[in-house]
Amino acid sequence: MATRFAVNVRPKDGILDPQGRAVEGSLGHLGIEGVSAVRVGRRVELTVEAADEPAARAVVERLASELLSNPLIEAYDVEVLGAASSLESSSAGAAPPAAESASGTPA
Amino acid sequence: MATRFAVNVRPKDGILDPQGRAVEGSLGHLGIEGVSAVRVGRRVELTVEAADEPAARAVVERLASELLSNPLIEAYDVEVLGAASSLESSSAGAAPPAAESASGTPA
Amino acid sequence: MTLTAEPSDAAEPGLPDEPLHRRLGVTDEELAAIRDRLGGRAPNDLELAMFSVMWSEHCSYKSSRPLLRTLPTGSAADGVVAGPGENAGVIAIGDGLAIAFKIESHNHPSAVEPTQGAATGVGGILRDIFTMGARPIAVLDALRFGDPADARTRHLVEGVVRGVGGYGNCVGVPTVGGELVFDPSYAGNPLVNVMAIGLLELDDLTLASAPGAGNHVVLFGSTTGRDGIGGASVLASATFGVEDGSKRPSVQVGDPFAEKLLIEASLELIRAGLVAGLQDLGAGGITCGTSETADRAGTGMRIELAVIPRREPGMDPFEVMISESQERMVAVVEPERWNAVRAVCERWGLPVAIIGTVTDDGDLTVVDEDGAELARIPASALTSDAIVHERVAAAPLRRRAAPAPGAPATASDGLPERGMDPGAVLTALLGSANLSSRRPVFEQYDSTVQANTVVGPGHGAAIVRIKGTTKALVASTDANHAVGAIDPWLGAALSVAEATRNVAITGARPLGVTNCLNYGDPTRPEAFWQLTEGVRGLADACRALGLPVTGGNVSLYNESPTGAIAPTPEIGVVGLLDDVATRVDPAWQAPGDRVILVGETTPGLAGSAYAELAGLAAEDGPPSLDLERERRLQAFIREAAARGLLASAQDVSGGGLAVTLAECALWGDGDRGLGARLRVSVASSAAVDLFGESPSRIVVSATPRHVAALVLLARQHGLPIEDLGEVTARPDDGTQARLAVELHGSGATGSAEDRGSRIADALIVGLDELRHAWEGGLSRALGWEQR
Amino acid sequence: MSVRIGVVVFPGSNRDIDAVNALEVAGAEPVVLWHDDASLDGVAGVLIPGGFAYGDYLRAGVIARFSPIMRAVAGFAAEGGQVLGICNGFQVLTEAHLLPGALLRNRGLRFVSREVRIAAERLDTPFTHLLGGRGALRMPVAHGEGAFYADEGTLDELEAAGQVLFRYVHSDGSTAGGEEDRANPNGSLRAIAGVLNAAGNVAGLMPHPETAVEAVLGSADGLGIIASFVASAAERERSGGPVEIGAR
Ligand SMILES: Nc1ncnc2c1ncn2[C@@H]1O[C@H](COP(=O)(O)OP(=O)(O)O)[C@@H](O)[C@H]1O
Ligand SMILES: [Mg+2]
Repeated sequence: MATRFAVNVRPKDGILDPQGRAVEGSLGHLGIEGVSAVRVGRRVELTVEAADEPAARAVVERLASELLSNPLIEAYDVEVLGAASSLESSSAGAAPPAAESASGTPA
Repeated sequence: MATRFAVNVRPKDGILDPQGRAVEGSLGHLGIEGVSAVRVGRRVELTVEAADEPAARAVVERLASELLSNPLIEAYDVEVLGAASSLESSSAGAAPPAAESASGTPA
Repeated sequence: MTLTAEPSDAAEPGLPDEPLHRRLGVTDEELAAIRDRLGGRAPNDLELAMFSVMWSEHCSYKSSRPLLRTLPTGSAADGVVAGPGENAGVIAIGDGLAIAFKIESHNHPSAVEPTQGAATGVGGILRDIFTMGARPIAVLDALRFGDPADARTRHLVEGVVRGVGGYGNCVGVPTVGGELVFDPSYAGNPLVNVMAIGLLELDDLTLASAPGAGNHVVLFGSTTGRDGIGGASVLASATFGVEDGSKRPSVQVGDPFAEKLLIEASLELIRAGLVAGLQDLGAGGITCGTSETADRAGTGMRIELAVIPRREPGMDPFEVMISESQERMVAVVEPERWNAVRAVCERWGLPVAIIGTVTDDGDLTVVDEDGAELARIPASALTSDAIVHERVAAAPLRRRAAPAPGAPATASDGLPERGMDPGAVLTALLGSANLSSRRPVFEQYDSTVQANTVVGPGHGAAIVRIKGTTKALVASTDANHAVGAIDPWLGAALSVAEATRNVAITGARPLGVTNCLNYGDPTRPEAFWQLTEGVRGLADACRALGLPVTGGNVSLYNESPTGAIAPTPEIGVVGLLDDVATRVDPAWQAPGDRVILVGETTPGLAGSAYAELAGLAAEDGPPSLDLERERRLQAFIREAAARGLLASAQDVSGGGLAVTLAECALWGDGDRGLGARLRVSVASSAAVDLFGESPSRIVVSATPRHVAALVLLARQHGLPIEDLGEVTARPDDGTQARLAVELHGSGATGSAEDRGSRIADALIVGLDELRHAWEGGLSRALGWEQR
Repeated sequence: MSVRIGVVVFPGSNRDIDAVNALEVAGAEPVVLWHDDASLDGVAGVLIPGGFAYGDYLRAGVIARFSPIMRAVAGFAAEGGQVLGICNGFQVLTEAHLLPGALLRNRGLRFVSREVRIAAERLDTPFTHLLGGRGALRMPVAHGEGAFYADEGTLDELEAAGQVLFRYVHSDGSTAGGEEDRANPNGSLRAIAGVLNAAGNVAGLMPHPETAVEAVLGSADGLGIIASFVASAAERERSGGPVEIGAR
């Protein structure tokens, strides 16, 4: 069974986010108002082939905590995007709407 | 009314994603199997203060297409994360669960 | 076979209901020529697509080839080992070593997507270098944009600099120099020219040819995707139209990490003697790489389309054959070496596949899985026998005035007329977008990796030592567009003179010239005349200075709805210092040293930075150039350096003598700054003497005991020489050092009394003011945060 | 016989060239260690050079951390072997948890390549004992992710434990300020340019001492660091175990 996941990684609270600050700084030039608290992180989408969803999720959690995020400075959450045939997903462009989402912070 | 959004930006179909490729290449070292079609993008979370949700969404769409993504090589979608008091959201660490999600590709 | 997906849904210049060839940018005349080369047969769609990229201006040089034949290309006596036509020029430098160097443009891709356009430009030129068997050791980037206050320009500058840095930094080749120039003519069409230099052992010299029928054709590096389909034909050969914003061809994305692996794998293959020929894939993709190597060797190739590793499913044959996916190489491999080749590529984690065979029939043949022929074209028809167009050249009826945007037209000696303080003019020039320090840009480039950089960006020509020897390479890029807009012959000749002079003032001997000719639409007679004149200027200057042109690149159609760019012959020069310890620095070294001007100041302010700032008289022209005098000047400076007579040397260029003196002062004593007390004799006007940019002049400094020898040496070379005064110590009272230049002579006071009274008779300015202007000028112009 | 020092090469390493040169200048014999090998080939010390291991994709140093060679390096470090990480090598060591803290995007968000000055906080470590003083050392930086970060508590602990090895300084030797100070090129907290592990045998720094080892390259100030490292690795090899250098 192939499932497509997204891992959202963001700077932890209290960690300065210069990219977010840069976005906020350029809002003026664009004439945009009312935007605040911009945080820039990463989003990694991937397809996992596993026996069942819990098994797939375990793989994603491991990847997210060991590779995709640095627990010292980043927090992450995992979204299930839905079932995916691996072939289809390899050219997945726009993500299917989020089907489910769960937050997690690495231990 | 303050709403928190997320903008997910990813490499367009067919556009080389060197990061995704590098992650796939490293999975062997981690002893992880069954993961494929890794695409690495950005996720920008932000709070928008506007009269109503459509107005807020319009702001986010503009930001996403003009500043946060490069329409030549990237696609994006916008997620509504929920209502946010600007104060609260400014220290938002883990995202609230996705309340709604919609896809969009820049014109 | 049909073209189901359009080569780029956008890229076709014509309307959708036009015949395919026109939509691919192939004219009716060219189609007839294609039939000729196919023995009267019409090309099928795949063949037409292959011709369309290979007969693009970018790949075929169809407008410029006859002109380029007039350039002096040197001989073995000049050390030239490989000249134009190879991926890069190669010149021997002794000790069994040689350098490979070349400059190339990526203008149009950078206009569309600045970061990726510039990045892939760096990637492309690096591949040209290591394909020859050379390890890339230096990059220089010559960049030109429109008004820095313009939001679009700022976006382009930001992106291009990020692209150059992002790629060069990651592959680990230091970016040691370049140029950054703003001029309104580049507003719709920025120029991104990148030069790379590599070092090789002569034994490793590898040519891009495909000898030996029966050998494998091997593709390694990245997989092939749909990116950059039609890039060559579309981007490099079509003038930018207004509607291009919506009709964009696919953008190529660079992967510097893959390039780094490609460098290491390629050099390993070459050193182990595993490849019979090697070619990088750039514009024209697999079609170009295979047809060029086959044609050079007089062989043919049979390519099996189905085995080419792809990034995406469902690609059409033409997409595979003309894709410009980056970071790929084609190697010709003897069958018994295949296993070793595969092992090297796999060790570096690079996909590798045999995609075909070298044949002896002279044709490039493409077959599908079942062996059915999809295309068969004589390799020469795609390359050496591609069409050549005889374009029409016509000089404009009226000579253009120098572009002096927004400036009032006043007399050329406007400075004394308007009672301007020359110190204020100098401060304004040093703080201007074009003459201020480029530090905010080059600090984004790793300039020290590889541990060879003796002088990085910022202080004149770059110097890179050759490890294990006492030698060093000296490199500079220059182009004088402002004079070129008025007189394209002169602009090109001045560019060569300045680039070589920048190298010579370090004491180095220039070895050879590479060039990137950036011009407008060659089907426009005036633009083609500019190109013709530019090539003539390049050839004349190189002949006069005794230098071979070993390679280069032509970029035409640099036009936008707002007009054509100023003709921009970007010149790259590499020189050799036999002993790096003898190099001469531009900075003043010690108080008490004499400051000496060598060379003659001649009138003409058109095309100068001063004219742009202060305006100029309508009748004023650019300064003249005497190539024979330039040759003598460079011989003089090399001899003075070799005899150890010089404490410093800096040439007079943008901003004139005053700016040169300010640079020597600011960089003095390890950038702490040294002042000077000087007297300059003014012949006709203070503006000409202080800010004129007449060429063939150098400011040197020397300890007093070497002055007599320098004077004698200058006389022997038939050069005027003037002792201007001395470098001064920093005041002990903690006040700032000053640059003080007193003006004397007939021109200093003028003929009319009332005029004389208004003439500032001295330029006196503190180095702190100058440094503030110079250091912050670029950030202010671009609206960057200063740090 | 000169001491053999390993230089780890990941796909994408590029200052391995500089590291090899510096080790030769310092009289050592550089031994290239390939990322995919699990053996250190009996070297006396390990240098992890700069560059963009695995393209620095995702986060600088993170993918490299999982290479087979890094298991061997961790084992070597656990036995007290000297490991020096420079620039990307420093990032790899923090990702591998062999050094404390993390290296964030430069606060200015731009890659920074320029000459900086650093000063050693301690002269009694395997990486600094031959420096002979705490004066400012000139050497280049060239990185995009070099802002040293740890939470305030950790920073206090590092300082108290003497684990802050180098700080960015002005030309007069005074410590650089925060991100607004040009002397601190990346906005590192407390101007920290390099740190030591608790045991004192693993060090990392962002600037490039290995590129500043010959006067012709503009500065030879980095040689003291490289030479200290080489000498202490040789000493450890000779004595067959961990060495105490100087006294705390
Ligand atoms: N885009 C750039 N990239 C790197 N270095 C640059 C760039 N632009 C200018 N420089 C460097 O800044 C210095 C000043 O440039 P320029 O005025 O063109 O030099 P010169 O007067 O010596 O020809 C030179 O050392 C040059 O190499
Ligand atoms: Mg110049």
